[in-house]
Amino acid sequence: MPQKEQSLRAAGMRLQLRPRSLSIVNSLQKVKLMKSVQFVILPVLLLVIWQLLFEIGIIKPVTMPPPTKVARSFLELAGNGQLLKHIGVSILRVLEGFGLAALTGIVLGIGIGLSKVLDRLTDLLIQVVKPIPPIAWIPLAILWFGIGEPSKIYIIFLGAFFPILINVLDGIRQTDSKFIELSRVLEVSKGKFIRQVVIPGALPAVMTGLRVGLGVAWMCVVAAELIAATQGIGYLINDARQLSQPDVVLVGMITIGVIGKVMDDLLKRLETRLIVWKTTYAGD
Amino acid sequence: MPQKEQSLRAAGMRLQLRPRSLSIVNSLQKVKLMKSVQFVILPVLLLVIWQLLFEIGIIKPVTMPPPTKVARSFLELAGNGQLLKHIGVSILRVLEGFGLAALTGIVLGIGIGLSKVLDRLTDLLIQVVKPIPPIAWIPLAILWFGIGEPSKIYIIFLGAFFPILINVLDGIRQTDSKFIELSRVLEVSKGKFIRQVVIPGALPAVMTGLRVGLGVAWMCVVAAELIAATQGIGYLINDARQLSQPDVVLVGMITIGVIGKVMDDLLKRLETRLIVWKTTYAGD
Amino acid sequence: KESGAKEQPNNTAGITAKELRIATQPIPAYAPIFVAKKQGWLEDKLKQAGVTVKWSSFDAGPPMNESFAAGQQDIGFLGDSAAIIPKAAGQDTRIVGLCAAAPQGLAIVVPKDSKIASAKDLKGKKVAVVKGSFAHHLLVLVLKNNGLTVDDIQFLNLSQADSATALAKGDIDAAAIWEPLITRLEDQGTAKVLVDGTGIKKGLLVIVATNNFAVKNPEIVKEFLLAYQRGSEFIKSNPQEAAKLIADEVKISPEQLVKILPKFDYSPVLHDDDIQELKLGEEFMRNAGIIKSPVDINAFIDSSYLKAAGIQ
Amino acid sequence: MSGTFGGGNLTIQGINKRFTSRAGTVSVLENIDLDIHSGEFVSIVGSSGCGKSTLLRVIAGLEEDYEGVVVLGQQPISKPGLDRGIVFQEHRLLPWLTVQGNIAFGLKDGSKTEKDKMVQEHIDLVGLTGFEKAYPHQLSGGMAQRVAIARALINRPEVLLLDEPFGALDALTKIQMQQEILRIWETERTTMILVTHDIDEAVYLGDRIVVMSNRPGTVKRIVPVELPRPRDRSSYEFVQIRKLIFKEFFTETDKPFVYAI
Amino acid sequence: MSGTFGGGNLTIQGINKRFTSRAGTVSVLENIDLDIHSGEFVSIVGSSGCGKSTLLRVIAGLEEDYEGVVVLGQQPISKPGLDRGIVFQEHRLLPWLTVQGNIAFGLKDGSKTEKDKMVQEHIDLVGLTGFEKAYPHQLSGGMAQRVAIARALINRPEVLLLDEPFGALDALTKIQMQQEILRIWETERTTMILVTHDIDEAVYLGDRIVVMSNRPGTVKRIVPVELPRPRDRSSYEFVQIRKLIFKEFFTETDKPFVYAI
Ligand SMILES: Nc1ncnc2c1ncn2[C@@H]1O[C@H](COP(=O)(O)OP(=O)(O)OP(=O)(O)O)[C@@H](O)[C@H]1O
Ligand SMILES: Nc1ncnc2c1ncn2[C@@H]1O[C@H](COP(=O)(O)OP(=O)(O)OP(=O)(O)O)[C@@H](O)[C@H]1O
Ligand SMILES: [Mg+2]
Ligand SMILES: [Mg+2]
Repeated sequence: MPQKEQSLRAAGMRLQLRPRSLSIVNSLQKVKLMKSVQFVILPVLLLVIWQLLFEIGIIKPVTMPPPTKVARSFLELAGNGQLLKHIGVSILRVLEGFGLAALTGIVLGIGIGLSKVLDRLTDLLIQVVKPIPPIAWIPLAILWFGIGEPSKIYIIFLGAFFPILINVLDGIRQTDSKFIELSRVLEVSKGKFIRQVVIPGALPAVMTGLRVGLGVAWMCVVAAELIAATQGIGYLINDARQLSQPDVVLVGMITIGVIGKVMDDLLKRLETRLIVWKTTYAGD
Repeated sequence: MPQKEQSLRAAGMRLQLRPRSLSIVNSLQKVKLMKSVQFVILPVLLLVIWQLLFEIGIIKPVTMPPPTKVARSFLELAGNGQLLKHIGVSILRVLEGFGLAALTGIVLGIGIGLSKVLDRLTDLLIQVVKPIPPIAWIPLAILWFGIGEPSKIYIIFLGAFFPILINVLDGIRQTDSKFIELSRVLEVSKGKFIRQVVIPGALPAVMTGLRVGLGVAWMCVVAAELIAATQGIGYLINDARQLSQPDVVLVGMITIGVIGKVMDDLLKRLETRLIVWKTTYAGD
Repeated sequence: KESGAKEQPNNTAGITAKELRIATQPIPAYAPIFVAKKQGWLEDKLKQAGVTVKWSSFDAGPPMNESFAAGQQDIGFLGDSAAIIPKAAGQDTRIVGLCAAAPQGLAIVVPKDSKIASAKDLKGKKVAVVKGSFAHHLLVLVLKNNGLTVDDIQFLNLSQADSATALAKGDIDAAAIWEPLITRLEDQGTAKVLVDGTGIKKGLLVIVATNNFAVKNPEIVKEFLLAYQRGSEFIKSNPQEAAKLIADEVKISPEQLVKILPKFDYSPVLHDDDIQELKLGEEFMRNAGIIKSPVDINAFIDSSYLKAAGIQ
Repeated sequence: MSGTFGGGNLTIQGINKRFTSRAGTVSVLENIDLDIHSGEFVSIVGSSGCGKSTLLRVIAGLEEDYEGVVVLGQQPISKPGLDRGIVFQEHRLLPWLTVQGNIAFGLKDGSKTEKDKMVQEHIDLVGLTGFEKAYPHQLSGGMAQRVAIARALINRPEVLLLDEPFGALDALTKIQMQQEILRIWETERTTMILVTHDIDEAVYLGDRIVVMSNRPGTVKRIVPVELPRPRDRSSYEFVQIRKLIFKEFFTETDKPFVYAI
Repeated sequence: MSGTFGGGNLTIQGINKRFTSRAGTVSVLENIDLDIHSGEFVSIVGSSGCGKSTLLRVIAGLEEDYEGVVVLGQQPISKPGLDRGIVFQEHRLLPWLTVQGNIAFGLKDGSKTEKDKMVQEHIDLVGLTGFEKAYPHQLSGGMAQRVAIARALINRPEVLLLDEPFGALDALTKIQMQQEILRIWETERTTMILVTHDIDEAVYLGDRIVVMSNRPGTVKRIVPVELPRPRDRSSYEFVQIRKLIFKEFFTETDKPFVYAI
């Protein structure tokens, strides 16, 4: 083996890499820019098409106002502080309903996930109550909790509770049997087993449940605020619908969307914080 | 070591086990019975309390009818074939909307999960549209698809689509990086990688997504059937609500619950069929 | 069929549509059209011209308006306020006739055992109403007559169905509602009428058609109004039979219907005082900020079809 | 901690174990009888898939559906317990716990400082000083295996079941770990049952060597190793026993071939 | 399949690899230079955690962030590829595929019957006939490892990287597998890089033995084994080389102790 020649060649390879790596820095910036563009291109395109359809008269303003009109309504509502007020009220409700759902969903989920007796006791009830939509609960909610805050919180709670519960249960049921064997061998206490095996193992599923639950909670705001609300972003939509103001309906929808996204992002960040031990795939 | 004595002792142990194992058969039957009792005890208890509260006059019949009245309404609606007709219509709608959502959710989920470009392109749109509740879509749905079947299917589709999409994405993102390395080493084709690594790995999450999605689809039936429906289980509820017939509302709710449970059970059974390789925990 | 094909050329003058799409709500205020529907009058008449009739039922005003906006309806029925709101938002419609006036079909009710004896007692109380509905207008007028404003009460925007539940449970002190809920709550013993629209608000409901349809199909609109008129007369002369006929359309027992129907004056004719009432309604909504742009009621109303039909 | 019960002999009697899957039923263990007295060191060798791990799982109390009994002391075994520790064939570290956390996982009562001290001692013992805070995915295969050993050792069980514990260790680390195991065995009088593929290791450590046959797994032969400790791996007797085991092993196969030992 | 490129020498040049975690940065590989010519059989030994697996991962193209270059033939390596097969230290079987499915997983084109035939041949080769339809959780540790070996072999890569492939195998199965690997190596002229803790194995199989030092991992010494094949494990030269490696190994430790080989 001509060892020297080889090592020279290899060194050459290394040298050749330098200019390439310089151009890499350049193209990295380009890639970054392209990425940002990719993030917004589709929504922007849709907005442009929407406006165009309006301009050439295919979309009638009475039914589907153009983006410019929606933007004006948005600025107006934002300007006079109304929007912020509605948002604040709704966020509070969602946080209350969701917080309650997260607490009970996780606690009950762990309880049911760990105890077959509890599982059997609650199974039928959960299975049958779960599919009943929040809207269908409104009459009963008014009956039980009146038309004040509690019934709204209850509707939001109901919506968020089941996704959380089901995901927690699934997460626990997917605990690797190898770790259960290990815990039995080490006679690990129930508490430690739950804290150090079940919960960390179920954590990804729990986080998914929380994220889905928060999404549903947001959704239920509209349903909940159908109940004699005088404030809230859902009320804004319902009200605008009654008054034939599709532009305000759209402002409300988009606002819900944006806030929902921000909340979800926060939960996602929490997730990566909590789950440091994972090495998984992010697409390519 | 007195080997003989030991083996005798051990044999004795084995003998001693016999009578115990007989009693085990007996107590197994008892356990089985107790388990069945556990399944129904809570719902039955609730029904009894509910009826009692009515009998002693705490619950007023005009607002919250007693179980007996609900049962009568149920028998009546079931007897004249009305209920079955509504159920049939709703199930068809759910199946259509859910089927569409499952198809697009899984296909798009796999696409986005595998391609970072697609991910970036769709991310903002998905994130913002996802939290918008199906009810809020009703005005636009009527506008785009009219008051016929398509707008109802669209509402159901929207409700079921996002839970499925998000779960598929999560499932794919949780693909073990070890298997990704393996696939890269073996230069496994993209198709095979998706079929044999990504999908089986994501399958539990996908199944969870399908189950959540089906649940939400069922929920959206009520919202969807707010749109000028003349049939369907959601229509039944809305109609009864308009006419202040809480007993019929309850019949509708319970029907939705029961059918939802049956559908979920079917999906669960599919899940255990599909995932034969797993050894996990089922509580104790 | 044969004769229909023969007669078609005669009628095409005022008919271009192949279909008449009618939007209704299942309430007794629109009873004449349900009589006509049950009797098949409209279908019979229009069949000759090759026009079919499509019925849609909505449980509230907003989805009906959205359906109109989507271009899926030709003629519909609405309370006066519910007709003015979308018009103000740019809906391309016109009022072609009245469907009913019913001062008694509109009322503020209180729980059966309520201590509220007069409208003055509403001060500080929780009152539910569908915002922007004609009951909303009634409430404002009643308050005004008693020296109060909306700011003196706790105003709650609540749907009819939820108002009923909230009343029964005692969560609200009063509700401004319309038929058939008034009679139903009275019969249930849940509520009693505190004050109705008599002498305060006529409780008008109107027939609305899209401009596009009305202009191109005057003959159909005429036939429609005639059928409505015929239904109205049928109710007047055979109230018992009419009640039985339409009970399942409006989901009210014939017994209750017999009580409710007399509260309505089913006449499509638009009198001057009706037009004045509509103007007052428009003014109220403009002042209350419910509509942002004014609606010219005179331009909104088109009595020519009534005239063509010979209904006075 | 344990050891106080002392004299807990282990009696394995008439064990039969079958696995049923879609393909049918396979008999994995057949009529296993074995008496292991308290404080004995038993090595088990046998070809891959013959049922060694399954036997350890039966003793650990992890298998439910089998014939026969395992008695420890006076107590028939029906479930896992702290009196029997096990090092699984795979490391089974909890991915969300650090090295420290994984070793402390099985630790019972005691003050925090006491526990920390014990954990640190065992980290040092398996030569992982400096990796206290590392997560399993940051460890090499051998390091992970050593964490698993430390976790099993820290409870000082009466019976320690070792399923190829040194399989992923280099020659040197392996020898060090063998020495440590011997030291613990001698001071604590733990009953040790070691499954290994390394015949040298089996002879070096065991009082007796159980040779298992394949499909179904039976006890083919038990070879006593009556050599004083510390044993000399190159002594004549040692090599003789090694040869014996190899022979036992190789008559097992259908197509025997020559191997110069 | 491969082998057509033949003569693909492997040049490893100036490899430096660090891992950064919350605890700080650890240098794992330092200045690794190694030239391996096409068709050579190189064994790598070194203590647990010294970076052997990491080095194999670099060659396989699985590590991204390191200094230096690896060149195969004329091609600098930047990503994994079918020209380099690897048997990971853990078996990495896909839990949802059967033995058959796992072995066929890496198989490229060819007709169904052809593929089935190849898969069956390799199942037989690793002695798992009868377990075609078993899922990984139904296999013993050694069986799983043999499936992984079959999966890597079936593609006949130009370079085969073996990370302790026989660690979980019993003495007999191990020897059989070693023979099979040698047979394949001789007929296919595959370049073999074998990481092993079994010094006997390293000497028996390798043309050269690379001894690595610990923390950071460097090439400490390269020992050529110039013995004809088939080798006699008890020959004088064989034992000499074994002793030499052991010595290299043992001077590594801070607290050396006596070990009679
Ligand atoms: N992802 C990682 N993050 C941080 N440190 C790592 C990572 N992977 C490996 N290491 C460290 O790199 C070093 C070398 O690991 P490597 O797996 O290459 O060792 P090895 O020689 O294969 O050991 P063994 O013989 O035990 O398998 C170890 O100290 C390990 O802690
Ligand atoms: N859960 C299971 N279902 C079906 N078969 C199983 C299961 N677990 C083990 N087996 C079978 O039992 C046999 C013995 O397995 P075991 O793990 O006890 O072998 P082993 O002697 O430990 O082998 P190795 O040395 O390779 O680890 C194998 O043939 C295996 O296929
Ligand atoms: Mg084993
Ligand atoms: Mg390694």
